[in-house]
Amino acid sequence: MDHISPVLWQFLRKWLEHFALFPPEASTVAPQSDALFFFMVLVSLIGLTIVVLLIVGFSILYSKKRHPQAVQIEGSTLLEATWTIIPLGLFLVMFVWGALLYFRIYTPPANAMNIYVVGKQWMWKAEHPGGQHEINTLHVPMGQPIQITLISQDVFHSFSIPAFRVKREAIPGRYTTVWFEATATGTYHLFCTQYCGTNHSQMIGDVIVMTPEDYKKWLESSTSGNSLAQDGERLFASLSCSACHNARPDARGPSLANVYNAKLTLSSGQAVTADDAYLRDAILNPSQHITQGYAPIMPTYQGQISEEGVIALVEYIKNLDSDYRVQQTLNTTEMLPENEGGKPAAGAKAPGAQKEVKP
Amino acid sequence: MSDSTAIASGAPAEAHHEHPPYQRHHFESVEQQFDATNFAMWLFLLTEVMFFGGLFTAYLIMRNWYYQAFVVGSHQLSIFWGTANTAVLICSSFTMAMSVWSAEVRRRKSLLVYLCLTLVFGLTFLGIKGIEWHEKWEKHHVPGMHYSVQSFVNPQSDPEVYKEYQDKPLAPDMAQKTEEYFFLYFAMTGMHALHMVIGVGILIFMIFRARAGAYTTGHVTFVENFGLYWHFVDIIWIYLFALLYLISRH
Amino acid sequence: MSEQNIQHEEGHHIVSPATYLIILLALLVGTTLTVLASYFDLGEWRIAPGLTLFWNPVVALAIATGKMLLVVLFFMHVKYSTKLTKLTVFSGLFMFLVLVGMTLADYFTRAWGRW
Amino acid sequence: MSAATIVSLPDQSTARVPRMNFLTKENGLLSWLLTGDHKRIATLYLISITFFFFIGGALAGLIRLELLTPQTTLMAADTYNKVFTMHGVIMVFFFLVPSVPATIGNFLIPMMIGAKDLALPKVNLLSWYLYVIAGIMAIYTMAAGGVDTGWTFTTPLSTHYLNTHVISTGLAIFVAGFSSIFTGLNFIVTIHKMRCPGMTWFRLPLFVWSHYAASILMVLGTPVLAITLVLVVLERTVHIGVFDPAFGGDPLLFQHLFWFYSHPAVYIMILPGMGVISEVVSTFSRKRVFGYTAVAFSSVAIAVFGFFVWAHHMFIMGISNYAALIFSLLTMLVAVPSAIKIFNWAFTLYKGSITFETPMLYAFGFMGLFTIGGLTGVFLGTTGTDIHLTETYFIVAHFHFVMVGGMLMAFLSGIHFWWPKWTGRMYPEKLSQLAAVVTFIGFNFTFFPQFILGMLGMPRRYAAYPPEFQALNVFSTAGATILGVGYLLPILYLTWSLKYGAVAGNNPWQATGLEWQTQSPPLTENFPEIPIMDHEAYDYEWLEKQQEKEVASVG
Repeated sequence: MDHISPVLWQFLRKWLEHFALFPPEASTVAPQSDALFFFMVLVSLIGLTIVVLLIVGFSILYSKKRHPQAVQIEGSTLLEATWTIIPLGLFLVMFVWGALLYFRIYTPPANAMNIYVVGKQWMWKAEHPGGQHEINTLHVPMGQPIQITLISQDVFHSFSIPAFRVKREAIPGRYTTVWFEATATGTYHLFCTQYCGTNHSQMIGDVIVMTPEDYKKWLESSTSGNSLAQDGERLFASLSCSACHNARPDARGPSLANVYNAKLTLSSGQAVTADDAYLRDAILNPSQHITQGYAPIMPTYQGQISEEGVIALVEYIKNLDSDYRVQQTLNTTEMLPENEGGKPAAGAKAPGAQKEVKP
Repeated sequence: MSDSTAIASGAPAEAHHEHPPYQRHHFESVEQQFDATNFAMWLFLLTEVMFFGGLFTAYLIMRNWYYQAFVVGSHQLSIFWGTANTAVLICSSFTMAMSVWSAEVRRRKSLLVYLCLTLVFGLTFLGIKGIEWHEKWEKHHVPGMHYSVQSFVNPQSDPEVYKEYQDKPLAPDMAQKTEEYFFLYFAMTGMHALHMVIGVGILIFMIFRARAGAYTTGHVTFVENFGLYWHFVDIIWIYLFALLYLISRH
Repeated sequence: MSEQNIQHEEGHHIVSPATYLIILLALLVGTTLTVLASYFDLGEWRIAPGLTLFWNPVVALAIATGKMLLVVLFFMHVKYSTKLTKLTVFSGLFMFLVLVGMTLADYFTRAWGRW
Repeated sequence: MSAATIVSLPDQSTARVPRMNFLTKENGLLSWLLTGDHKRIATLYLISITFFFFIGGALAGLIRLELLTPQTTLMAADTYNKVFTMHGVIMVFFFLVPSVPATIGNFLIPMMIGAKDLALPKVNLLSWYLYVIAGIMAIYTMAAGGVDTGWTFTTPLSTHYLNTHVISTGLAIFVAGFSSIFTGLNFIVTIHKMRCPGMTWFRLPLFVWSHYAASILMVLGTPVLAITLVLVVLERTVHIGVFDPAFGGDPLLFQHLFWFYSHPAVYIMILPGMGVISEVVSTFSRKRVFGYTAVAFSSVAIAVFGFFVWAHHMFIMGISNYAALIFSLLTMLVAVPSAIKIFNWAFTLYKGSITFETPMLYAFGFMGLFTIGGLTGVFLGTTGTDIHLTETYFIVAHFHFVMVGGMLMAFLSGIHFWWPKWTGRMYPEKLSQLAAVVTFIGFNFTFFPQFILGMLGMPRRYAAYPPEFQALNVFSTAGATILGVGYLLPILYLTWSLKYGAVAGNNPWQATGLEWQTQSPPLTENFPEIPIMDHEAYDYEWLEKQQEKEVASVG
């Protein structure tokens, strides 16, 4: 190595140490994704080899020097059928295999822990249910299915963790989900892969996979004091949601206890499931989501709550498991200084204000 | 297949034939020239269908999402003017068809009359469209330009429309979505009116040429092709009338 | 010149003004019908809970399509045209339906099977 | 290798380029600017797209230079964004879409079907003017400060979050779109109505078939892009619209409408290239294309199926899972016709008598690279693997394999193949073979590492990237310099050959197409008299007899 200048040598060494050829497989889905990937690589290599062999072989065998007179051949239905059906069959295998994988990646298991992620120009904000907030980092425990509920505050972003082989677009105005279960501790790249403006390439972060024990420690050390649902509760009170959604017999809005994942009938007669997306939409575009039997009196909160606020509210509503819990919120509301005198109007009795919510 | 044989039979005839003055040098026969330009016009209309197709798709999706807003939005449109305009445009289509006929049977006078009638109907349509747009402007229903949701959150403030439909007030968030309706209303009728304006321009050009007798010597291609365009614009309006004015009245 | 005329007449069907007049009347009647129909609530058909077909838009669009067909077939001479023209018209309608239909198919199936 | 050649040039000591041809018919700038001659318009197009190709290429060079280092060393992030956006816009709308159809296609289609001109010469000229207007608007955009939406104009980024020249770019593409609509429309009419006696559909050269298919896509797809861009522009100006969720719109609607055009657009770009390859492979193996009807119909199949697959660009964007399934399945179907073509070309070589002139070398390059590009497309059309690979350098590599490795190779192949017809002079063979090889090597160096980068997860459109991706990026940039040389060489020697190239004669390749049976460069009317097609396409026996007859009559 004497003839290589030390500067260059340092440079090369740094390079080679960083030289990656294959991304780590760090989630349960990664090996499955890679299996399909390598199957396709194999098929492609075989296909390419056949094509190259045909071209090179024929070029050698039938070059003008060796084969001065061409023999005219019209074609062959049998061969046409062969190279129609075989590729089609292979592609269909890939299609089915890929579809299975697709549904697996985009269908979170029931026991998944939900973390909300908000994309905005140009950062990722993670909201843990315990109230931990993070920017451009995401701490997750190993061996636990994590569901990411994504939303963007402005433009399209795309939440991509190459080591987990998962990716999902963060769309403004709509929740999308993706899930993974990390299998190895470590720090992995988190990219925004959808072009989102000037600092698109700075919208990168780290996913830190920890053992469950470390994760627990991390949760405790980085708590903000309130859980996400508690944040939501506060917001619920300060926005006077409980003036109507108070679970009293004369309430002007439906009770929200156990509303999450319930089947609702809307005033239009449509049946819907109250999932995260529905809850969010019902807060921001209430008039499209009037539960049957209620008047369309709810104002919109579009522009008044940040996406994080909406997430907190959604998380709060998801955790409301009884009318008693709602009443408790109500009490705190009445005690809040800004709500003094702002007692919920009891007179307006909506006709047929029964609970429409069936668990 | 059939057209290639037609060309084949046309080719030898051409050898001892004088070209009519309107035949372009690169065509073998007048037939071929007519067929080609006629087909080209149809292809152009095909692109127009797809052009409006994008707008129709957007309209259908938005109408599904914001049904109530689209209903009360459409209540703002005048059935009277809409129907009148439809009738006017249908009549103009008829006169246009008659212009083509006049050219085919080589009657210069009647061609001129029908072209002028078509022009008058076309201008009437644009005039009525102008009246309607002006009304929207006065009521602040032009999206992005001092748009006001007054008529939708408080329907009584708009007595004329209220008398007819007794709309319930919309929640403010839905009322805001009427802007979406009017955006599409203006985009679609505006795009349609733009086609009308272009058509009127060509009509005026054609009237001058027809006076000079350009279309009554057997060369009907231009009139025929313009007719196709004009009828196409008519068809678009038939659908716009149904979608924007009629389907949401109940 | 005369030979050409004959050729021209053969390849080119001239629709009579009477036909045009009938079509005009039919179109005006259609317009009247569709406007009248819009004044009545034609009811709805509940295919399934949450899936309802309202007759008013269906009738309005059906009449519009009828009018469109009249204009295309007679005013635009498609009835008397070559197969190629008919194919062109058909492919235009078809691609339009593909654009609208396949896009809407995505929208309408989004809520399905959130298992 | 080059000892065996099919090139038959006239005796150089006596041969002259015919004095009367379409280039010399009239003189003066006006005779060019007001021409209706498809060959002159094709020449105008050739000059203008070459201009835009080198602008786009220079921008590509800047991108590769910036990506040498992980940090933003050469330019700031927003400059980088503008550079890649303009690279995309110019290469897609001002080079790839019009490249083969508007130049080679424009030049050849009337001649191949035995017509004097396209059906609508004035529309053809209008289409070039629209292209120029659009081009000026694009250059204005660059001069005025550029645009950084990416060529995909993703809303709501393009409608509300950027202060760059989105409107002028949108309008430029709108106008360019109409240029392409008019070209496509003209081709369809011409192919239907202007064929010479005896030229039945199944005697058409495959070049014509593939242009026919591409034209259908242009006519039906482009208007949807046009209206989409109109809506984007409206949304930017009145701040209300159908694409931004903040105003109640739906950004996925934009994606649907945009990809309804832009997916078929890739077939608009590649199909004409496939047509070139069919001609070249047949000529240099002295054989009729294997399975003529299969190749012809596969073009049409690509055009038809090409319309039903657009949502495969949206698998991760939250479209319905069921829609994703349908679109993925249809994507698999559209992959098959491409496979059919590749195998048919390969089997055309079987029992042929193959020579290796430059067009053939480029065609071989096309076949190899397009195979890779096509197969990696299946990776992206498969829903499961698309999740990991989309929006990374994998997709960048994939479409560059198809577009640059496929289409550009085909374009260069075609330019070399028909250069003698166009100019009446041969290009220098040895040098051009070298250029073909250099291009092939440079291309693979540039884009193959990007597949690995994509698998590693490096996102596209990043001005800066984590350091472990550097090694492969350096490879890629190194390759790009080789590729750049490969593209500069042809423009130099082709210009040189305009004056000093050997006189080509009518049919230097002894090819069978009607275009070769007339003088080079052709007359303005293409043929002294309208030919009558009395044989199948690629009938080399007919050609031999024809030549024997000529020899006999001269003797």
